[in-house]
Amino acid sequence: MSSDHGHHHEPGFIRKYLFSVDHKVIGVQYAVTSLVFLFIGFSLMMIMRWQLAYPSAPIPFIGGWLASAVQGVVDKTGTLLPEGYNALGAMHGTIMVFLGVVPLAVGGFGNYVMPLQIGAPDMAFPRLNMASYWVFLPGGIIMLASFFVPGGAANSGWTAYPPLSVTANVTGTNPFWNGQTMWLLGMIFLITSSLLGSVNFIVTIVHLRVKGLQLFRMPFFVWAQFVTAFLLLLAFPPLEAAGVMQLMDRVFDTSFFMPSGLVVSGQLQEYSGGGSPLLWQHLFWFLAHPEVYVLILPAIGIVGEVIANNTRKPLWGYRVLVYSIIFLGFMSFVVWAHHMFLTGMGTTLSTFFQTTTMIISVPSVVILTAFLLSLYGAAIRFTVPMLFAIAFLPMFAIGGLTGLPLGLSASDIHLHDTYYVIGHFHYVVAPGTIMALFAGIYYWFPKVTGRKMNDFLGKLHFWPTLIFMNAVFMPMFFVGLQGVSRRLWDQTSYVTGNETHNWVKMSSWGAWMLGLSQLPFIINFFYSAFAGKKVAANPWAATTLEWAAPSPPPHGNFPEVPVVYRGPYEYSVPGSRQDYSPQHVPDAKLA
Amino acid sequence: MLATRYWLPPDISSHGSAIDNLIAYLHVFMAILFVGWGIFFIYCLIKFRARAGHLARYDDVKAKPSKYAEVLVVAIEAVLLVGISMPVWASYRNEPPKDDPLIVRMVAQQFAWNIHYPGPDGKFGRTEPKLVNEISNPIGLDRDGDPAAADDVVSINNFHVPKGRDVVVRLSSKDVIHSFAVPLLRVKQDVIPGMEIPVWFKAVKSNDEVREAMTTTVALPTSEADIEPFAHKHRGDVFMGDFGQGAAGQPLAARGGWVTKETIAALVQAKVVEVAVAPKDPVNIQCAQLCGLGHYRMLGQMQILEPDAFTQWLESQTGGAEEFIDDE
Amino acid sequence: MSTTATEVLPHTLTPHPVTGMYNGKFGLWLFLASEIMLFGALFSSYVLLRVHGAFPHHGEHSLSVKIGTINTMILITSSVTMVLAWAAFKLNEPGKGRMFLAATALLAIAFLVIKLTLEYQHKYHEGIRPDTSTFYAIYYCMTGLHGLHIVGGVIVIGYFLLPGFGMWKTNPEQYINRIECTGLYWHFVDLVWIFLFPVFYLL
Amino acid sequence: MASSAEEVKRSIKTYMFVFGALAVLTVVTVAAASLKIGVAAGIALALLIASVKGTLVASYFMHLIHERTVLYWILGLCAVFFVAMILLPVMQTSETAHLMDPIYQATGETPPTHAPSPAHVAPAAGAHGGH
Repeated sequence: MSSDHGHHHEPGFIRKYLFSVDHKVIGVQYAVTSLVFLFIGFSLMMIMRWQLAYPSAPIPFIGGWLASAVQGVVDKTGTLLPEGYNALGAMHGTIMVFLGVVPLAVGGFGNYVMPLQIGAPDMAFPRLNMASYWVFLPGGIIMLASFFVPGGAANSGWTAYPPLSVTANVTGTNPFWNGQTMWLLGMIFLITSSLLGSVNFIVTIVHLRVKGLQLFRMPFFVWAQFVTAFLLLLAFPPLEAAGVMQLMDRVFDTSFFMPSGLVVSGQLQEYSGGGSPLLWQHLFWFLAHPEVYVLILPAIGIVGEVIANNTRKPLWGYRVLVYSIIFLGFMSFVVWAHHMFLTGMGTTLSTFFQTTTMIISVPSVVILTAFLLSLYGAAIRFTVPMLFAIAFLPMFAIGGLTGLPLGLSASDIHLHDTYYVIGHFHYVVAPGTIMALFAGIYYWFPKVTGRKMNDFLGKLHFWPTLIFMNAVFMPMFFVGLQGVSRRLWDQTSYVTGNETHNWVKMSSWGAWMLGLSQLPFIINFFYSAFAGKKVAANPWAATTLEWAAPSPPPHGNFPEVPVVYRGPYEYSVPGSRQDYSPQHVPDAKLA
Repeated sequence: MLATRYWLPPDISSHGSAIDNLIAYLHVFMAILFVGWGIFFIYCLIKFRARAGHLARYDDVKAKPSKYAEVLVVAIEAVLLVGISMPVWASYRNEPPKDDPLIVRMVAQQFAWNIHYPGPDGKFGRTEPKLVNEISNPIGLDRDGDPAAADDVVSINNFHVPKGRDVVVRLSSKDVIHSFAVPLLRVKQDVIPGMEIPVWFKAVKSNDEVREAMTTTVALPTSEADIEPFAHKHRGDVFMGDFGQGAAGQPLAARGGWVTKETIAALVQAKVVEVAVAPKDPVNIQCAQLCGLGHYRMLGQMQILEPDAFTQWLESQTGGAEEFIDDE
Repeated sequence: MSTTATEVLPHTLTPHPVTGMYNGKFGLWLFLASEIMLFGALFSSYVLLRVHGAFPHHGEHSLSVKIGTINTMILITSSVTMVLAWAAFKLNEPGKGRMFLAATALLAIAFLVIKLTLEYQHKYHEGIRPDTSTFYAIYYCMTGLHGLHIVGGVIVIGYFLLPGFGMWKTNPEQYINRIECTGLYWHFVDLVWIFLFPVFYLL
Repeated sequence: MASSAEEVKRSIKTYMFVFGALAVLTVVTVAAASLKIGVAAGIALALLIASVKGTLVASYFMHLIHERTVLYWILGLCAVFFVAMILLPVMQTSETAHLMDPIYQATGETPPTHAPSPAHVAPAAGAHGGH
């Protein structure tokens, strides 16, 4: 096994599990950390939903604890404060996007699976890989710690629009010891981590593929990670620059984003002035739109893998899919200002951005169509990962389609910054991406642990999750169509907000039930990790290279360096004696 | 329930129907696509499920229809984009009304809307950040230094406009980014500090007419315990008719009176089964961009008046700030 | 020996047939691509703030063209010594190579000293701070970030000059590669300054 | 790529030549800045010279002219996004700044300047004058 390489001696516990340079250990570290963050981010939202459903009522169960434990979130009776609501909202967004989904999809799955799928012994820069994780973790901890500083966590939204983000959270005397500044510092850590990771991913994918694995024989998941890495590499630096500038605005009283003559709470602000609040928005969305595709592309990649494996036929239009995601990745850099139609955009720029937005919808339609056509003529096995993967398709469709009214500037006038927006992007990232991530967990769990997750618990997890996801987010469209603004602590004082309040209650109950529905998953996860059914190296009868390695793969991954003979999804090849032809098995052995 | 067309709130603007139509067409288009995909999806899941004796096909299906569908999608998107969205946006942005519009300044702040009318001279007085006093002079109007400021009218949170006349709102902000949103008027525009951004609309219905259209008949609670939640739910509503009969023959709830716990209790006691109510201020101004902890209470009211009533109101204002108090 | 998997990773030393680069060099170029976007965003901010009227054009600011020119010359020279150091190692002349490395590091330190004392400190004494005007805000921001890159470069060069020089004896090929990568980074830092200089001092 | 000793020696000559060119161009750009050729032309000239210098550094010191097309593609991608990031925000803010023009025309007001008040600007203007 791994001792074939000669002088390997077993590293100690710290080198093996804590400061490991093995991509598999780092992948698991990322995955477990991000699952914890996802849980925290989700919990914040469940608290917010109480205030939305029952305005000004004390939070049950945890209200008293929150009053004593954290700053500025609830009052003495345990009722959520408006600034606490804003803080939870800002942190929910930040945690879910930057600490939950991306680290799980890229840091976790990407790190663990991608090198295996290309037959590499590790990432190109193993120590850099370790550094990525150990820069990511402090970033996350700084974010969470900001709940406990004077004034509480950042409360200017995950978009942190100045001047609000510059004038908010300034109660403390120390310029660094407050929520928004810590948010910025945390972001700088997270961005640095992502940059290190993306360099590593690209070099690994380009340089470390085994013999025979040409670009168009790479599994679709690897392609998705490849495009994602480019998005991270080129889109994140502008936010880092913007973060530094906002930090200077907060700490050194500069005015990059501060116009002259602001009067905040009756006080004339003593800034030199001349800055532009729109500058932040441009730099922020220059990252944050590609970031949307960073959230969705790995998910699409996972769905592609799972669908191909469980339809037992080649993925329909593999090349078309690859070209589509490359095109998506490219276009995602030139659509960002559709988030800014209402900042006073004139006709020229709105024409440009709504046209690019309509163009970018086309590859998404192509991807969805290709996945649907993959089902045609298949022999679909309804395994647990497959259930999640096929549920992804209609959910992603809803998320994508509802983007159209927001992408056209005229209909955006009515729908901009309403609950419709929240419904739209959550359909993409929650019932969409999260479903795909669950599919990935169920699918690759046997590779990581050598054990399969329990099927019954898996189905008990799937059905309520699917139902309650929709119960949470579908009502938001109806609330949004009525024009109710988002981020309102209490919407019932508005006529349309009052009218639609029952929908809000439905969302809230959906969210709490969705929380309960995760119990089977948590039980299943720990139970199966230690006592699940042991399975062989290739339990799903899959074709890609990760299944050629033992489960769990040893240090160095492959006892024998594999050679690739064919494309990634050669299922049900006529004349073959089994219904799958693994990439690394020569033709002679299959006939 | 609101009178909803396409599940949208009532539209009382002259330009809103184009936006509503676009939203409606888009949703029909989306629904057709979704149902089409859905039928194919479900068909595949049933027809091609794994079972004994059923094998997957290796060769690709030839998918001509899907190509046609994709081309159709592109074509429809292009038509909606070029045919509706761009022209609507152009008129929303580039064609300010020429026909004697009412021009007002709207200065947003945490957490209120200050409306600045130029007064009879049609000229806005100069404003200075230095002169801002949150109680007496929220927009920093230079009443002493600038003669044009003398007749200016400043109103807080109550935005009076005449029905049937174009209104141009010049939006600016004192502190952070806000967003001026009036869903019923299909108007929304971010307010960016450091610059002025115009937006315009024409209301085709007055508040009275909107209230009339929004009148709903609701069943009164039957049990004591439900009275308070009912009154709370309808705390912004007024009665749209006389209900119940008191000892002296007067109605227990008179038309235009607020819905309160007491009136509801009296009505319930008098065995009145249902009442007609409508929001007192049916046309809300919301802030659509997170602007701080009071974002949720940055609630303004449009007071859309008949032209005569508007002129009367404007004349009655002698330049003092009028405070809008939200009755609970 | 190390327990990392590096020793079995392909293309740690040999160039990949498609990219023509070994892992480290390809990685460094990708890193530079992200750096381009980082400084690009700051240049974008500069342009936007300037067009938006946040600060008037040159003539009303008091950055010393003389000091800027001297620092430009210093950085250009350090870039040359850096590439000469690489060439010397490549020609198997380690003594000369270290000399050029030392020269590079010294020039970099000279740049920093001039920047800190004659410019930053001087300006601070005059009461010109980042919050004085948006022009100075972006000036301090961009040159400060650039300065941090120089500091990073000095640390790396110093490492390969002194403690890291041992690798020259154990694995000269890898050592030369590292010097080449350091050089790429260093030239990039120089390149950024080539744009910063006219933007802040001349325009 | 300079790989053999012979080639390295030859490229050292190139480096010295490039160094000379960079030094000369630095002097030229400083000299050009004192010419009275107008703001736009001055900016164009200074950026042109800086681009030439940058190209020299990238091509020769960083050996970019010896690299494969893969790298050109990546840097080209970078360049496209770089240009988009600089141009589009400026275009948008400029457009926004002119939205009020028709209204000002109608009311006969003079548009406000977006520049900060002189007291805020620069020490040379007197606010922080220490020299």
